[in-house]
Amino acid sequence: MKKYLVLVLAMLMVLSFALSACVPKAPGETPGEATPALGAEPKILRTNNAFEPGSLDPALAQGTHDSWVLDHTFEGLTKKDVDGKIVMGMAKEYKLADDDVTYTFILRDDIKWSNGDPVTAYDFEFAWKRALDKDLASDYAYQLYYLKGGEAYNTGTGSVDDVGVKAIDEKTLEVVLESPTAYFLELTSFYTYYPVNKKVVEANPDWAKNADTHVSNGPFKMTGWEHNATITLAKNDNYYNSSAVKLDGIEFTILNDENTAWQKYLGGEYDFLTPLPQAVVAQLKNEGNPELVIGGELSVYYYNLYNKMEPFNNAKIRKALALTLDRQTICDKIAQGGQLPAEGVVPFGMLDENGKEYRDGVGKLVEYNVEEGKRLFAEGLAETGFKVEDFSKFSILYNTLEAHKIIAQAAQEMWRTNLGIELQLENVDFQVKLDREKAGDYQISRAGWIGDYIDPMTFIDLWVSDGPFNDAKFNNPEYDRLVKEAKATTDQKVRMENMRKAEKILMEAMPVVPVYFYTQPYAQKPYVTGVFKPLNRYPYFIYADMNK
Amino acid sequence: MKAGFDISPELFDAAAKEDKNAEKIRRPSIRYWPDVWRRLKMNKLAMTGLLLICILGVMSFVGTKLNGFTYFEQNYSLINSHPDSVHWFGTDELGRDLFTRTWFGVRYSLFIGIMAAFIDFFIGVLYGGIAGISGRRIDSVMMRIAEVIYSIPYLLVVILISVVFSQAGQGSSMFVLIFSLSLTSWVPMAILVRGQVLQLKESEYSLASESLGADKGWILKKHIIPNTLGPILVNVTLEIPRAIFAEATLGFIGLGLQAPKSSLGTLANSGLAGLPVGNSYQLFIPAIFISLIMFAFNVLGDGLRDALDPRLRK
Amino acid sequence: MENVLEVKNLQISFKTFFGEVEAVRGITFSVGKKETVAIVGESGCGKSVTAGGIMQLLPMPPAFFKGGEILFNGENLLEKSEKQMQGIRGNKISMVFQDPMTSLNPTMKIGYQIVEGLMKHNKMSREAAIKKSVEMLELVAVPQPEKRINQYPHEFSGGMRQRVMIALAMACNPQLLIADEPTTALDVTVQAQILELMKKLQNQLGMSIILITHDLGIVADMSDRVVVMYAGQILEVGLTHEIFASPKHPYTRKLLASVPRLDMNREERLHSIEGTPPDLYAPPKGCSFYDRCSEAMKICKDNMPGFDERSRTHQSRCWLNHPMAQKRNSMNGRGI
Amino acid sequence: MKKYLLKRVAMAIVTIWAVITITFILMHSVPGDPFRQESKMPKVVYENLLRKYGLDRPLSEQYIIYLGKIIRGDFGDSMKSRVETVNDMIRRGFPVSAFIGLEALLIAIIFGPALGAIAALNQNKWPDYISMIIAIIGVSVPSFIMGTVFIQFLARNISWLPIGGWGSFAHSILPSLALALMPLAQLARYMRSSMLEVLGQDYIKTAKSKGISNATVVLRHAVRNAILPVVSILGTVATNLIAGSFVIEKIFGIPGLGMFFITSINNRDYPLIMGTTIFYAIILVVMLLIVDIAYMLIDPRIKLTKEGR
Repeated sequence: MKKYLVLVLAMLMVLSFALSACVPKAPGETPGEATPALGAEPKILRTNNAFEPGSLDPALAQGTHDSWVLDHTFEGLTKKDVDGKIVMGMAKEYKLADDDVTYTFILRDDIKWSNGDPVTAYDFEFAWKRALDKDLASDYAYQLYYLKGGEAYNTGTGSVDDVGVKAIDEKTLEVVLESPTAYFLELTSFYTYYPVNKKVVEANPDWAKNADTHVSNGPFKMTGWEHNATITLAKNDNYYNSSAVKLDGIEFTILNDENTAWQKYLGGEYDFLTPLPQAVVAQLKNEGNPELVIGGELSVYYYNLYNKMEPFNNAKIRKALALTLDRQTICDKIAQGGQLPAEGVVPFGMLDENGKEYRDGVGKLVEYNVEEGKRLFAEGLAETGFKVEDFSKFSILYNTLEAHKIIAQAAQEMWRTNLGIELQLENVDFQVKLDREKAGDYQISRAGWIGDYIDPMTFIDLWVSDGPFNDAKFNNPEYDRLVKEAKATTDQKVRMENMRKAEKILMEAMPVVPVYFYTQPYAQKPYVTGVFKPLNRYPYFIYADMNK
Repeated sequence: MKAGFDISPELFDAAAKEDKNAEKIRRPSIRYWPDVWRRLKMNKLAMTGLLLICILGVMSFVGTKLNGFTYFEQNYSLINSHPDSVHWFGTDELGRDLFTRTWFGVRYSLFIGIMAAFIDFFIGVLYGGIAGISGRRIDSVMMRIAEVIYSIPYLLVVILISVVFSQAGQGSSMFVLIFSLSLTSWVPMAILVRGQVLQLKESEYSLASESLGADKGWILKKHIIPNTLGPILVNVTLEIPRAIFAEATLGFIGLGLQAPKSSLGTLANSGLAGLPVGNSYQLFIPAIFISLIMFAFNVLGDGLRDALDPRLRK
Repeated sequence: MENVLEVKNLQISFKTFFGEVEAVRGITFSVGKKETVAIVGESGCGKSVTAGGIMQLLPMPPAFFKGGEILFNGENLLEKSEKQMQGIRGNKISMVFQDPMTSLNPTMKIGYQIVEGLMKHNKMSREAAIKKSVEMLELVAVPQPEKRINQYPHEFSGGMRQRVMIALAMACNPQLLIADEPTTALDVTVQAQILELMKKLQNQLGMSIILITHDLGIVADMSDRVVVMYAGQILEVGLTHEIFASPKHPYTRKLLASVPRLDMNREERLHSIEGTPPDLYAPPKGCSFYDRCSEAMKICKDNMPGFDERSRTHQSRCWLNHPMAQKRNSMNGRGI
Repeated sequence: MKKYLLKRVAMAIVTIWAVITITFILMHSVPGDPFRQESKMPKVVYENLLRKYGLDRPLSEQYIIYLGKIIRGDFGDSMKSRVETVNDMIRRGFPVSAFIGLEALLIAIIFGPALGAIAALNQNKWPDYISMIIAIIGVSVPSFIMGTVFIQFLARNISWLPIGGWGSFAHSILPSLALALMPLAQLARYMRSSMLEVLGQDYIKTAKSKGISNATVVLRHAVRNAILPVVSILGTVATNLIAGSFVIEKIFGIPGLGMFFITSINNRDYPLIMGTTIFYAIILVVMLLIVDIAYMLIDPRIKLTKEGR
């Protein structure tokens, strides 16, 4: 009897000891194989990447949690400098032929992979064609549709040989585009355009799945990946500009609870942290805490209105809704993350043909004006025959997230007090929201768009009548024409002018209600310097330093 | 023999019959339910629980009207203000009165808990009763089915159900919440009822009843249900806090009641945001109320269990 | 005869919701060396409480000693500490309980249950204790004791279990064995065996026995003296043959009349005692049997009779013993 | 014994098959799919993805394929991670969850019944009240609140306790404590009532009548019998703990299995949903079996078959 009891207990103990041996090693115990200067403490920047990357293979990477790591371990033909400008990266020069679609890139001589292999034009050709391979089923393959024959190959109607990328020799890469693309150099800094080591990838299809086999060409290389726990990077000595890299390594933990991460930052377990809990941003901002930096972001938060449905097919109703939403209050009092009230659909930070802020050229296209809103609403009601009470059967759809919930409640309340309508709220899970938006099964729905590249076009072309993300079902031939024309040219003057006109048309019709332009606030300890944040990227630590 | 008093010989006459009361039982007669109630009343902790439930129940209707605010009105100039004489529980991130919202939360949480427990009770008794009273084959099939249902993680079921309904625009409705909460949780109740039924089925009075030609339904109604009521009642009382806890957990992971309505779980979830910046009252007030409700029902359930336990009746 | 146990004016009460229950209301009796004293009475009359009181196994609270003393070998057990009592229990005084089905620990091998007391009181080594328990099982006629010692109670029949209980109680050779209805839960044939066994053991080992029972049938067989209890009081004490031959208390008479006898005529009815014992929440002021007594007199209602001390061995507590009552009864032509 | 085990295993397989089928149907009746995103992804890319993961086939076919894989012990590829298969994720996540779970279970098993026993032995005295207050707090305060409070107040102020994350034993202390409180309280309450019942049993009186010390009576006689009903609820308690509490894992940033429950559903990562659910069901079934066996070992009265032993 007692024997058995002892046995059961012993089993439990053994099991627990066996398991304790399985406790993954502590982050920090493997700070990478960085080779610090003798005597000096290695400079490892510790931060948090909220989610486990879906892949650290550039062709398969999807979100910011993947790209944040990739942006430090890889480098494309071009890269972003500290000011966010596009400069040459792996390429030392390029030529654009007169046809506006043929680029010839000459690679640098001193570029090597982290395993010592030279980086060649063949690696680029291989990488791009691989990403377009339909059997690889890359989510972001369409980023390469700018290449001639890229879409055809990816959809299975064309051949791989017709794809417009070709290595002439080890150092020369010829790229042919489908049509002139003014922002192509910008695109080549995007992670889908990163090269991969042809030899390594062909030898081992699983090369990107763990740190031992991962080979990259950027300022850092991956030295450790405890799934769902930590990713450690170390300085890549084979990087051509490694003398400018001051950090010995970067350590990303993977922790998706914002509050816990913030506690860890406060407790000195992180040197840098983003995203921050909303309330924390507000508090730091109010205190004027120097550790807080509000980084720019290339994205817009808006509400879709289902334009095909009564009464939202009435422009006056739509405009009334836009005019009676107090964006300033939402930004200052509710979102509190330094967001800027949306003046249109294109965020701040992009330059026009004269090198000036694009937004300044279009001006404030939507404002808070309750009187005007009420007037338009009354007219709209009269035109459509709808009554105020009818709106209580409509709802604001948003995906389940605390931040969206707060703003939806504020919008609901503002529209209730300003227009007297009592809209419902409805939170659904993200996938369901997407489904229902696609199916047109909604009246008002929250949406957001992050620019793929730095050009107003990434926002403007959302609402062309056959756009894949035009869930508002906006349809305006003039608008479509302006966008099409702008896309067919590299003449900045024509493009910008067309886009300005298009945005004005859009904001006149108001198929969507813009709310605010996102920002990306982050916190860094006072001893951290040299972090910079390109507009549409997470902060870069490439030139960061720590002076503890 | 001595006697301490003068004995008159008459005292040795036979006693009159009516002077005796041999058949009278002097101890107060104890019937089942009044006795249970008496025993419950003796249990101070359980009575505290009962009192608390009553107070919370009443306040969940009265409290929402006490300080003149509504649960939805926002005041952007008074965002995140700490408890004071105007806003007794402070305000939330939209400047809404937390006192009013908390009592709404109590109301919805109580309602959800009680309804879910009631559904569990209903399905559990029906299913367990049928399984218990039916033959062995049906019984074992029914129990296997229950086992399968119980082997599916309830969180999965709840989320899937709420997502299925969200397609129809009903994802966060109270009905769906209660429905999905009780979808798997009736199983323990059914198993309990079945066990009781099997035990009682064999007992003499139902045999006697059966031999007198009573049908199964009659036996179920007249003999088995009343006798299993005790443990079932206890289970129901303990099911309520379980459901409230489950709802709070769902609210905490963002699957609770549709805003701007509030349950205690969604309030705690929202309140979490205030924790790192010193607005911990936004989390702790709903948390305290969740704990109070859990406490009240748990001690009441425990007290009921003690009070109903026939072994303790002496 | 030297007394092993003397109980003097023992009063035990229970505190309950309804108030105090006076379960034992001042009882006095003694047990001599090698003597068997039977305590008889209906259930609820305080027999088991008395036994529990002697062993000090009553749950306290709610039970408490209200007065009196229990002298064991001249020492008052009520003044002993719990530690001292543990040295006496199972060692000097042992107990056998009513229901062999529930009084053995179901999750412990019976060998160990016997060994436990031996190791504690006799400071025996485990091996020696096991040897001794095998002997004890042999003594109580459990077949194959070496094998049975490693079995669990559920592997034994009721009778066998009671044998084990007796073995367990006798293991340390106690001076006094309290047997609380030891055969009530057993078959009649097994009953006889167990009683036979107890008698045999008493002769062999020479201990005193308090036999608690409501069954007068076994009393005649087993005991030297009988104590009749009713409603927490002793109503009659006497040598066994005195009680059976000339019961003095109406209650004893009724008890005897309720025992079936082989020599009964067909026409003779088996008598039951009508009514129920009084409520001990509020014990009656007078004779506690008053309500059910067919010979009750007016005096009985409010006055408690004392013991009639005319016989040294046989005493009862009834107003009928009063000379006046006897006079009156004979006047009225009612014989006893 | 063998026969009994075989029968139990056969029953378990049927149960798990039923769980697979129900989950499969439920999962596919939920709107949305793993590849729809807020992006300009063209239809063809989307279709490439569906094809790659076999989602373009009829459901019945997918079901058969899936069953075939399960028989081979293959839970398939995650539709969201290109790094790990579902098997990898479970292999990695389960030990973490199990570690926290077992630690919590040990805490609960060691302190819960002890607390309950102490309460029962001192019924209606102050140790009883204190034990029961702890138990009531345990069942009254949800673990997510407990966890948050731990991070906010304990970890911040005790330097050797990490605030969150995973890696060393110190990381596991607070989460398992937060997780243990509820089962600890449950076990304590169970133990108390069970103990009270046992203390009223005849064999306890017998044991006392042997003159052995109170401590011996309690430890040797009462506890073992009282623990039996407690063991019977241990199965579900243990499964819940070991399968990982989502909330605790999220709050503390622990890379366990519990995290996958929510994220896999939110992502519509079908193979991961199936994998975690089946895995959970298997653990539950195995746990119940273990509890039955443990019960049999502790309680000699229960014999599964006559030829046993």
